[in-house]
Amino acid sequence: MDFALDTGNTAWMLTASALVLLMTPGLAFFYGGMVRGKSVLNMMMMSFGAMGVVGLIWVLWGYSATFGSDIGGFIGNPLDYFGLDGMTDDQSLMAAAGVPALVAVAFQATFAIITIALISGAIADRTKFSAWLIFAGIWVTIVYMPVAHWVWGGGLLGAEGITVDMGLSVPIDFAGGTVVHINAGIAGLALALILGKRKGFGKEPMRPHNLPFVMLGAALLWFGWFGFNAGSEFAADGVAGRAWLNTLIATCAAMLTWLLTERLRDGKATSLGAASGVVGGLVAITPAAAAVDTFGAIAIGAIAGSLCALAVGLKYRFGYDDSLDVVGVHLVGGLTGTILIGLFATDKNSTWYPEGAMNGLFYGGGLTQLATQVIAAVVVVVFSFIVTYVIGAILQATIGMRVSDGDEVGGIDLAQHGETAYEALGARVTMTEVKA
Amino acid sequence: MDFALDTGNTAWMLTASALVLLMTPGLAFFYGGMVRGKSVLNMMMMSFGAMGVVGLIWVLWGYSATFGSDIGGFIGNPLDYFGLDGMTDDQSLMAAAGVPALVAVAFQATFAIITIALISGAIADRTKFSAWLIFAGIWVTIVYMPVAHWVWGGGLLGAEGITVDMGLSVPIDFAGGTVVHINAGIAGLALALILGKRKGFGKEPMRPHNLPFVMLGAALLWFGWFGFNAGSEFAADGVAGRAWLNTLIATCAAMLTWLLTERLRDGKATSLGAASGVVGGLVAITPAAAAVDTFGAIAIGAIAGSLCALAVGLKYRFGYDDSLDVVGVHLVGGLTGTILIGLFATDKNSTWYPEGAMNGLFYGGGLTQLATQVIAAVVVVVFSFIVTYVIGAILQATIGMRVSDGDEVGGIDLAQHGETAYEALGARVTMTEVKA
Amino acid sequence: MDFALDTGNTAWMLTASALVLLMTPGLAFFYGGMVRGKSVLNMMMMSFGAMGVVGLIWVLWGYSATFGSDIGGFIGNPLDYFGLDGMTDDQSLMAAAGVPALVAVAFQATFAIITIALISGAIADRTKFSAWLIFAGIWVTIVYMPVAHWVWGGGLLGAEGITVDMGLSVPIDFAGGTVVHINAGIAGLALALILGKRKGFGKEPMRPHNLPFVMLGAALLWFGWFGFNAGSEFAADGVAGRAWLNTLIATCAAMLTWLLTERLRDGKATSLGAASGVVGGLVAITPAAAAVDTFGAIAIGAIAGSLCALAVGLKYRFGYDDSLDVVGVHLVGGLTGTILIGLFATDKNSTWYPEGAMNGLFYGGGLTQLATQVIAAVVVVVFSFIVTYVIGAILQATIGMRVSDGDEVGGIDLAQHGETAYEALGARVTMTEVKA
Amino acid sequence: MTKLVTGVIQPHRLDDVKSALEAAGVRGMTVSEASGYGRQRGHTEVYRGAEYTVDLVPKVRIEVLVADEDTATVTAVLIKAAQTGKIGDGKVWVVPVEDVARVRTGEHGVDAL
Amino acid sequence: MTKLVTGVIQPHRLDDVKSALEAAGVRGMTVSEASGYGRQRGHTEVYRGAEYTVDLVPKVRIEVLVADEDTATVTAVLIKAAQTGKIGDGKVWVVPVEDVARVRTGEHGVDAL
Amino acid sequence: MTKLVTGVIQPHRLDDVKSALEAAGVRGMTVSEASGYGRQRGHTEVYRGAEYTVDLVPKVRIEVLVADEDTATVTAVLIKAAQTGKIGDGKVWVVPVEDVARVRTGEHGVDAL
Ligand SMILES: Nc1ncnc2c1ncn2[C@@H]1O[C@H](COP(=O)(O)OP(=O)(O)O)[C@@H](O)[C@H]1O
Ligand SMILES: Nc1ncnc2c1ncn2[C@@H]1O[C@H](COP(=O)(O)OP(=O)(O)O)[C@@H](O)[C@H]1O
Ligand SMILES: Nc1ncnc2c1ncn2[C@@H]1O[C@H](COP(=O)(O)OP(=O)(O)O)[C@@H](O)[C@H]1O
Repeated sequence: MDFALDTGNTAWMLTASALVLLMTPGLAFFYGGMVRGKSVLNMMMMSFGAMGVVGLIWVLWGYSATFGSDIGGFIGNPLDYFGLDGMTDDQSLMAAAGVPALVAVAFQATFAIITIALISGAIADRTKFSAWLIFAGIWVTIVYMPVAHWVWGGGLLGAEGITVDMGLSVPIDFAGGTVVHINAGIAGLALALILGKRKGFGKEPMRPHNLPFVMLGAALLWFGWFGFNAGSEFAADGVAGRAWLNTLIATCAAMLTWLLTERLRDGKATSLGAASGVVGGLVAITPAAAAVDTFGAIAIGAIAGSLCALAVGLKYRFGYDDSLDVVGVHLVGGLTGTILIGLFATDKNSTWYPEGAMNGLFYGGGLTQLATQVIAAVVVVVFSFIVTYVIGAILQATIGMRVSDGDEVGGIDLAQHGETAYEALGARVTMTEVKA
Repeated sequence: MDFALDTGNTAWMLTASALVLLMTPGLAFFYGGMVRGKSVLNMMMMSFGAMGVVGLIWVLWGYSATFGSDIGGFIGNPLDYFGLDGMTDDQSLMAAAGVPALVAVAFQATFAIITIALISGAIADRTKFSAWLIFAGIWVTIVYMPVAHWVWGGGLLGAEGITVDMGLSVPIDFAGGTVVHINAGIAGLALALILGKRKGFGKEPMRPHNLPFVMLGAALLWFGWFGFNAGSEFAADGVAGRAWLNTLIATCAAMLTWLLTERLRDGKATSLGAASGVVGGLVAITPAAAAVDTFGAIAIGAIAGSLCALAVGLKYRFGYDDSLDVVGVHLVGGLTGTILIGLFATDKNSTWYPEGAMNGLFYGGGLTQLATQVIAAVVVVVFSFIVTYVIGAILQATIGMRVSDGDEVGGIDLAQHGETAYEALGARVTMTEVKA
Repeated sequence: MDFALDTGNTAWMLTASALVLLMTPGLAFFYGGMVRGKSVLNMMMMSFGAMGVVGLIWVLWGYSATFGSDIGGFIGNPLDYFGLDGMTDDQSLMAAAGVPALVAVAFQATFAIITIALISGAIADRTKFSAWLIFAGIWVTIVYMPVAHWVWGGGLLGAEGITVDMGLSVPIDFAGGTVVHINAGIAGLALALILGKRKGFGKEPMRPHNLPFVMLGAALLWFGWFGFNAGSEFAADGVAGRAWLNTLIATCAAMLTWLLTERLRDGKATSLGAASGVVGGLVAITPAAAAVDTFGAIAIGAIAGSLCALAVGLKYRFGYDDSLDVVGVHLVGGLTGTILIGLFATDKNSTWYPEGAMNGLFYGGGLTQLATQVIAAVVVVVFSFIVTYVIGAILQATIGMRVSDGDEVGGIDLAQHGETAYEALGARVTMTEVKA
Repeated sequence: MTKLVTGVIQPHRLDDVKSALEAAGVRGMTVSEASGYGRQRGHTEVYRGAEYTVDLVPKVRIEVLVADEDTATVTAVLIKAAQTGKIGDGKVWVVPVEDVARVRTGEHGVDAL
Repeated sequence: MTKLVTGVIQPHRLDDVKSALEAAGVRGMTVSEASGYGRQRGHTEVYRGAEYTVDLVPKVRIEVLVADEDTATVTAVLIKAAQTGKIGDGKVWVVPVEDVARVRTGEHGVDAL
Repeated sequence: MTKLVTGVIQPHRLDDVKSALEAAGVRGMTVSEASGYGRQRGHTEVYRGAEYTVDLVPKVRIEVLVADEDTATVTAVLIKAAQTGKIGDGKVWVVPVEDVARVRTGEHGVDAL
């Protein structure tokens, strides 16, 4: 393909990449505010650590293993663009839009980073930092890259994939409902099962230590998500406008229905609920961002907000400690959005979906797309759960993934990082001597 | 009008929309840091709640009632683009700049959202959350949409409006001095009068509980305001550059004069003053952003910074509890900027104003533009005050807008949202039993 | 030069300018979180104050003195564009890229602002606010403007500068390694020497009072730095993509090597280390952002992260109180990046360097570029140190730069700004009477 | 000789208690934050799908050193000003003090108050 | 008559101490944050190139007003529940109280507990 | 038998007081945050157009359990180290203690100090 630079599209993708990158520190605050004051730093370090490890891996073999030449529908060739050496702009994933290759690498890097970081919420307060970094490097390679290749890299959930072979349609995942949210959500469940519950789970209160930080995190996530969803168009056009607008309104609807659900069930609409509703709505609209119109977006957001609000209580009933509700928000929200596309997908009103996909049930497309969406979701759930569980079990059995009970009770920040988040009289120290 | 996509302009407007959206969470921190620790969450929830309600209303009937076909100069037709169904890019408010219709809807949505959110500062610590959400929905529809239509939608403060009929000029409001700031400022006053003072107002100290949050809010507002002002050009060109630069320097000047005023009057230049000066300068330059040159922008900022610094003390003298100085900053700043355009407007040095408007007094235009600006400001003040007062009075008389005295003293966060912002020993709870 | 607007490049530069502006409040949090709770506001006010003073100076004479017609290789003519009056788009620094003049002024303004703000970290907790504002105005004029002119304005470190006269090459400083970081770092050292140590330095612990704020600051800095580095291309193209990507991966590498260094030396990888590693990596990649490929960027980041981690302890050994490690991070990081360009510069893989510059040693260019880089660094170090020291000494001798011992011990926030950052029982006050 | 009167009260009564004590001639006191555990607890709430009982509620501790003969008055004034009549109003207790000194001057005894 | 039993304990023992005291019939107490200086210190660490010794470690203070005859029991229960056997477990002490009052009702003496 | 010496002092004197007490043989103490109300208040300031009087100023409370015979020394050392001679320096008082125990070992009396 010949490459003709489009500075407008490139300007938007440079911006969108920065916006998505900001989401991971945003997540660090969303999660960090939710844990107790003795583990906020460790929680944030899991996000920052994921940036470090995944950022490097992405430019070494990650982009290539995702978007390199297809190997059996399963993964891209990691050597095609190893270290990005010799890559030219006509090889850009976004070449058709006139966006240079390295911008495409950058944008995709930010997706890989946040997907890993999302998982950390399920294993808050109790994970060894070193084990987390190792996990991040392995998981991004053997879970994220295959799944991203299947969906976006021409693999087995794409236009020539299994659903088409089955006589169904092409799965729609505009910005990462399967690749990012279902994937991270189910991986979080697997790890939460491997690591076990926090000491005192279900007995001691473990309420957020800093709710303004949670709201800051939600705000930065929302802000960055415009890059995530509208950037997934790879161009600055009307479809990007649709994705942008749906990212606004589905989120508004989800926030309101989450608050309503709380109000009806518990009597009070909480700020944690508002922040969680924002994230739940964003997750749900992600796969559908450009594939549904105004009413579809509102409906998806509204349904996801309420479903996620109900889902976050399940961990107490079933007894798994998904500490910060990665399952309740990302898995449930991701499934909601992915499946509802089967009802609401439409090709009218500045929308877009891949060639071969179809309108949803409510827009005259019958049940084909719905079935396609369900299959894509199930495939990712099964693959990601099994492989993540195996990785977790091996790490647990070898280096150990969990800190000691004493370190957990005394505070993982102090134990793993030698710090407390906030200055306090009670942590007063005296400087004795200078080392170097 | 035929539509030719300009990816550069569209890239800028997608970005600008995200920037303006971030302003509302920014405001949540600006306001949230200023209240006492027992009401920060409620304060932030008023901003987040406004996002939810206004975001949805905007895509249903808001954009249409503002920019739809004119009905008697008063409002647009809410059915033209109801739900944005069938809208095409050539109907875009920004079609001339090659920006798709949905991007225009998105950009304008963020303006409506923040305008409502601004009002909440006047009624801090004492407003029922449910009543606030209802107020938001009513106010945006019967106050914001008409005023925005008058100024930007071809209504009675536009090129064919009342000032022109009176033989004067076309009012200049580049980015929302009348529509957003005067409007929100005077509405805040009306609501503060309806709701009455906080318990202990003028007796108990009610100083900011977290000044770094106030500064974070000011910073995010400033950052987002580049989208607000430079985005109001609808294009990435030299006029946008002028608006961007004026948004920097008027703000610098206002911050410095606010600090100087404090230093001279009170002996100390405070961080609250710096943050407030930033916002005061941003407010004042908003209507003038592209219509004045470097010296005009510095002058407007400098004057506004000092005037607002003096104005925030008035509430104690006159006894209205405009808790977080919506009147002192947004009404006074908005009036300052709107009126000073009559002195400083110019068509040189990469500036712009609507056809039919004129240079200001100091730039050889005589007094016509000044008179025009004053009339536009007065019309908005009178309309907004009366209608807001009536809405407030009706809500107060029916559902009640204010929480009980006990809830106010004990903390509205706990009473309305069942939460405290920060983890504290004193709020220790025991988990007893798991519900669902 | 004829001017043809490129809306794509302009969109990117409007965005990049906003991103870089946000870095200074980001720095306010990075620094503000690092000081003790009694001086966080003053720390933040040094950044905000720098925005006010430098923003205004920049549009009055700053841009002109940097990019105006060359006077003896030393400085630009401050009268060429005084107040930006009469400036036209074809005079834009970025005219070749189709970016209007005022956008170029705006982008460059944000660089000048942050450079001053960076210095403040070296003199935390003890500097009179008024003296700081005066220092900022003087320093930006007689240190920053000359150095920026030498490197970017066609002065003595440019294509016709001293290194070329010496038969060497043209120095490479893509985004400000010499102009911003080496300059601010060595100026910080000079001021730290003039002001002397904080009371209790080396005896009392002076650990960060709010580490999440430090991480917030690091995150906002990183986010804004994409505008800083990729914006320094002045266009939205593949070179900007290279700069963006290197800004990601050098930072990832530096964060990891800083953490590794801590882990090996002190036993624990800290969150302060992660945040500092991020900044160290960003500093080091700044001059090299578009001039090195993937491996070069990773190498520069990795080396800088480790070197800076070791360097921050030097102040205890040598007894200067560079309170927040401006020397350890900005000077050392800036030198590392500037010098390593001499090893890693390359013209392959979407990179760019100025005409007349050469590949580095490892990319077949020999030692010429390395020698050139060293000379450029040394010139800036010597000039900036001497002039800053003289400015500081004069201010200290006349108006005094340091607050009284009592004010320092009692807390500079209270003494200089009449405020404490956080609401506390212990700072409870009673409102007695209303003044105005 | 002197006594130490300690009151643990509802935080929102602090301003009134301060004023009342001042009116009763008390010229100094020391205030700190505390959490109370008592009959007041029992109120339960649901938060994010789990049920909680609030256990420790915020209180303010006031300590006043008084001359022996003022003890009864100060105690009574403190109780009166702090009283709302609702559960959780708190406790006041009196402890004997063997010595008091003012740090600034080093003087001991009732003069040091 | 009554006594005031004060315990300065490790923060993570608070929940157990609360339960044990409640089981022993104590119906109220006041809790606050404190920092302890004792043998526990000595642990040094390096942070950003400088060496530190942790000096004051976080503790929780528990105050219980008890009837004279319950003093020994309450003290013993408190010690037992707080004990981990490690350095830094804290101290318990008993001070005589001359008067106690319940703010809500104004009643004095043992009935006020 | 033992006494409890309590000092309410200026926060910035804490380090010196700690050192002085340690030099005088004190091996443990408990420190907490408090706010003082006393003659020190009166200083008024204007903030955002309203006038305020600072009412409660930050203080640090130090509690030291000492053997009877050391009471006078410890009190004197504490006063001396905390003294700046300015208003607001604080108070020191001594209360009789009927029993002391070390939680770690359960031992009672002077040995528990
Ligand atoms: N035995 C006690 N010892 C110490 N403090 C107590 C005791 N009983 C109650 N308190 C304090 O008094 C407060 C009020 O007690 P509570 O039983 O709730 O109300 P009331 O005294 O009105 O019945 C508690 O929160 C606690 O701080
Ligand atoms: N003399 C004292 N006076 C007051 N409090 C003390 C005293 N000695 C110890 N403490 C408190 O008891 C805590 C535990 O003391 P420490 O010496 O560390 O352990 P242990 O009692 O187990 O030997 C200290 O942190 C401090 O709060
Ligand atoms: N009667 C009192 N009871 C308890 N604490 C007191 C009393 N008087 C003073 N204090 C404490 O001592 C501190 C210093 O008292 P103040 O009157 O300001 O200074 P000085 O003792 O130097 O005259 C106060 O801030 C308060 O904490």
